Amino acid sequence: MSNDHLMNNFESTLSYAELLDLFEKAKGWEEKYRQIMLLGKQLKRPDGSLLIEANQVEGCESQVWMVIQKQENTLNIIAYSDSKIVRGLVGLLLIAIRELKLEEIAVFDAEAFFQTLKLESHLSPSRTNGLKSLIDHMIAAAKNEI
Amino acid sequence: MSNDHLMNNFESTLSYAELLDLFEKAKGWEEKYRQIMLLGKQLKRPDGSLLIEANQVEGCESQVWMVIQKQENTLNIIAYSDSKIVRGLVGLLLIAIRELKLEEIAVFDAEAFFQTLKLESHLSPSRTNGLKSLIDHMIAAAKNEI
Amino acid sequence: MVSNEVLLEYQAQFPFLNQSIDKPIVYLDSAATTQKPKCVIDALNQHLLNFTANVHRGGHRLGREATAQFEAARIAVQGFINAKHAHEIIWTSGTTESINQLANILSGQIQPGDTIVTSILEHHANFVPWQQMAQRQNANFCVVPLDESQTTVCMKSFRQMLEKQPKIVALSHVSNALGTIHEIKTLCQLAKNAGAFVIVDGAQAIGHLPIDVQALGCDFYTFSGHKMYAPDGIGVLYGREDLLEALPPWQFGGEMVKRVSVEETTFNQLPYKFEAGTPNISAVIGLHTAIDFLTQFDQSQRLTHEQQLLHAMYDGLLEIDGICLLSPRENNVGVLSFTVEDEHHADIAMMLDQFDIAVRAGHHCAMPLMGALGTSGSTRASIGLYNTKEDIDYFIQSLNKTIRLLTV
Amino acid sequence: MVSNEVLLEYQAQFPFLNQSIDKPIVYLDSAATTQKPKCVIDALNQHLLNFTANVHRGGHRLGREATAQFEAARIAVQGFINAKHAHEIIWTSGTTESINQLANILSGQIQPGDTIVTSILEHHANFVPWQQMAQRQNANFCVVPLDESQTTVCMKSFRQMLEKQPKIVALSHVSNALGTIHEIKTLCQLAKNAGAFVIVDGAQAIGHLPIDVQALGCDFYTFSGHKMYAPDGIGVLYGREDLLEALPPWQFGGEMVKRVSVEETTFNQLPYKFEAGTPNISAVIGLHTAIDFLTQFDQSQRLTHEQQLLHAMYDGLLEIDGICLLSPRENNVGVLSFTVEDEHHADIAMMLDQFDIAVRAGHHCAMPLMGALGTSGSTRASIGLYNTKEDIDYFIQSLNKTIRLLTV
Ligand SMILES: Cc1ncc(COP(=O)(O)O)c(C=O)c1O
Ligand SMILES: Cc1ncc(COP(=O)(O)O)c(C=O)c1O
Repeated sequence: MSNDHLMNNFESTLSYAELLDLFEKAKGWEEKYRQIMLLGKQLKRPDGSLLIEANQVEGCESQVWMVIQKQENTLNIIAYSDSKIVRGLVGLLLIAIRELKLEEIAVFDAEAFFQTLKLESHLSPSRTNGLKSLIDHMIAAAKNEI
Repeated sequence: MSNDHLMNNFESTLSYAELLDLFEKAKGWEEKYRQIMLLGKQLKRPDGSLLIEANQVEGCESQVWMVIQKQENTLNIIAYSDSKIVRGLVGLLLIAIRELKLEEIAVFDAEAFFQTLKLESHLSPSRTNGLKSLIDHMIAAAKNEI
Repeated sequence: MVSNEVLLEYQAQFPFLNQSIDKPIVYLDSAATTQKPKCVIDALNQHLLNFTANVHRGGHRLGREATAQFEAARIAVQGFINAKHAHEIIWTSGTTESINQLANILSGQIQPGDTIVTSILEHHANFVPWQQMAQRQNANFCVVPLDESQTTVCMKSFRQMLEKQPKIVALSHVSNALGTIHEIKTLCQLAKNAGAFVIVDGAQAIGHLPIDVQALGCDFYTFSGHKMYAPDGIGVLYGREDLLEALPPWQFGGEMVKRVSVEETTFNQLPYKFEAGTPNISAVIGLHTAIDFLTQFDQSQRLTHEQQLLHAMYDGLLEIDGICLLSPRENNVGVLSFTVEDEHHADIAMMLDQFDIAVRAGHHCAMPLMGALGTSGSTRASIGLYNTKEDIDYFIQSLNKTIRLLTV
Repeated sequence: MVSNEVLLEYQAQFPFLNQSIDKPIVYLDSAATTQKPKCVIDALNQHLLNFTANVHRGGHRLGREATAQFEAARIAVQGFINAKHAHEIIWTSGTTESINQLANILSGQIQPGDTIVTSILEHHANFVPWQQMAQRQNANFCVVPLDESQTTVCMKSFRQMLEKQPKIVALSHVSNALGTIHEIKTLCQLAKNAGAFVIVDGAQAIGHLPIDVQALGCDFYTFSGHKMYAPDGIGVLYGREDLLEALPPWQFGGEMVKRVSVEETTFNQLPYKFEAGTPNISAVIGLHTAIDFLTQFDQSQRLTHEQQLLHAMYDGLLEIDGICLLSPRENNVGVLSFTVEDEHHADIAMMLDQFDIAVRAGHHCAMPLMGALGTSGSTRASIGLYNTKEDIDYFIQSLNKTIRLLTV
């Protein structure tokens, strides 16, 4: 697949370093939530043709969709959720991996990443919010493409 | 039914008063058990034609059979069990009620009787040893005949 | 409001509420499962410490003692729901098992073309078993729709469906998603008059309302212990004696038999015929304690307390912009389901969790109802006897903050 | 003998054994149900105090914590029996439910004239469901007889029955009435080669033997928590992934669905597809603790301890006049069934109870076996890891006295 077809529904241009800085400075959980919500706002609803059951990953309370494209030595990920909070968490994740190579994605430690941001445990990847299977899919795809 | 047909498979001639006396004097549980076993020995296996399912009362571990005959103003009871201990307990019961009139059987308090003998709780009437349903049947029959 | 003293009496019995002084959780998810009072936890403990033994398998005093307590619990349940006989009380693992097993053994009564009626307000546990049974038996599956209030069954449609002389009518006493108390007595009587077997799912009623199965006139009534302050893993199916006598057993093994040979098996009497395998003895004993716990309080006072909280919550929610209440204010056991304009029900719950408030979000195992209401889910706050006016105030205040936080 | 230290370590963990100093009970009925170690009782307690919440129904941290513990228990069971996947572990209420539900969903695989094989040594729970299924489906019900030893299945007859290419072979790993460890691996492999679904009832094996379902090669393996030091009301059905995927669900409701509409229902993935309704969450957590409890000990040491007690008991019984031993001395998990000439098995148990010894008397839910052995029942003494040589000595001595007392 050529890069002409690469899709992108995430408008944030924050780098990983800027993200860490932002969360480092955030005072209290309300501010962290605000940042998450702001990131979520920049994850745009993709074309309806992508929001189909085949692209859904397992989540309990909210729906999460994901399409993975291979892009040279990394992965391009289009993901979306009907939950604002989950959209924000997906945004965090996209920032974390968009500077990573396939080999790095294949061993991505999501738990450590979320711990670095000092997020409440219920904001970390779980079966409930669907992030766990999103990450599992992503890692499997990376391993597959190496 | 005339008294010619009265059956009897219990050979003990102990009176109620003698029974109380015997248990009063018994030292320790082993002696009480011995008395129960001795009474059980005097409860003879009735004719096989009586040991049929129709005459069985509900018991868990051992089988208990009973036939009730009306006799003037009281009840004549033929009962048997394949358990020696239960046979002994049936013997106790037969002694307790054979001097009673229908009206007295109808209100017979088996628990109080066994307490009078100071027997261990597991020797008193229960669903397990079948004595409970034997007594229930007996009381129901007495009430019916009054 | 009930007096402070009474309230303290309710609360004092729940260790969960008193454990974490600095970060107490406001528990508004009692419709999913209730917290357990100390007496219930203690009863379980005492049983496991002193009387672990199998029941109805004799031999020793532990077994006899466990059996006596086990059967005493049956009599307590009989009294609690006013059944005619103790042997009409069958232990199951919960409401879901009760209904599924019932559907299995009632299958034999259903011919192709027969009608089975349930309602759009049912929990999946009282919907899918009948739907699947209808598919298996080629029967008609008729679902009573909502009435104009959108909170309870449409009586007019129900009456129409009864004209088809359904073989089975299965309805809930109280909706788990909305909290609505249905007019179950009228519904039962109409269904009985039409000649149906009438099954009532009482899972959401048992912890709140007085239940009298004889007065209701239903054939079967079922509920779960874990929604009435008792342990999990235990449920009850009440069935009318003559029906239970006539129906075949649903599971085989253990002490439910009378005699087993290679050629044939004969079955034990009620209630044992329906109780195959080692039962959940400790939970049965815990359920007995839960009944004693509930009946120690003045019932009307307890219900008044829950109603007052419900109304305070309802009125508080009404004042919030963008809230759409799905539940009725009256004839409600204490469950409020709502949606918030532009917000996902899961986001509301996640944010409330951040405020240490436990509510539930989703379809509440009532997808057909959610479909009829045109929503994919809702947030649900539900009341237990341990909740307080402060809980409600804090919930309303936190919900306001939640909505603000979600709309950056 | 295992060292005194090790033994004390076993015993110290059972509050039941230490509670009544002046009248301790010698518990020799572990085959019916085991006593519970303190850690299991504590785990139940802690769960009920801190985490009462429904699982897989999100919204708040209590639910998430309960869910995490619940799923961790599944992984613990997977490891304990060496299943390939955690989703091959299905929670049930016990062995009896597991087998009955399995028989329900396997019914669809059975045509009239097909053969179903079980053995004469089975517990009713692994006998009656297959017998009734055979009757319903007009299948042949073949029961493997005893071999010459009268303690295990006859391999020759089994091989003959396999020539009929049975659809289902259901056998116990260990006989509950006799304690015999069957040659289950060979039996499984022969049955698999003949093309059958192979179901193993592991209720009596799980608390004693190491289990490796992959090495056994069975399709299904099932057991109950209450016989392995875990709480009551919880059981496990292990099933091979491909079979579980292919078979239909057995109960409907709750979170076992993917989508429900009036028209149709689609089901969730494994293991949830088979777990309708609120599970027995506290018991699942207790089962996990029981596995941790069991695995903390050196396994071969634990088994050696039980075997030494078994042999001491066997040899002690042999010396008593009039005793007829039904159980084998070797290949036995620790269960001795016997009869006493001229004495009723219930009298023996009642009198032993008087000596504060708990044994079981009766048919042990194995009437077909009792019939084959020509007895109406037996007295059964069975060993748990907490028993001691003193228990055995006291039992033998009291049995001697019992027989004397019974023969006045
Ligand atoms: C070999 C065997 N199978 C099945 C069962 C039934 O187990 P449960 O009563 O826990 O369902 C038992 C227990 O009595 C057993 O020993
Ligand atoms: C109305 C109703 N029916 C049935 C059920 C199922 O109960 P359980 O999960 O205890 O089997 C529930 C509980 O979620 C319920 O609320």
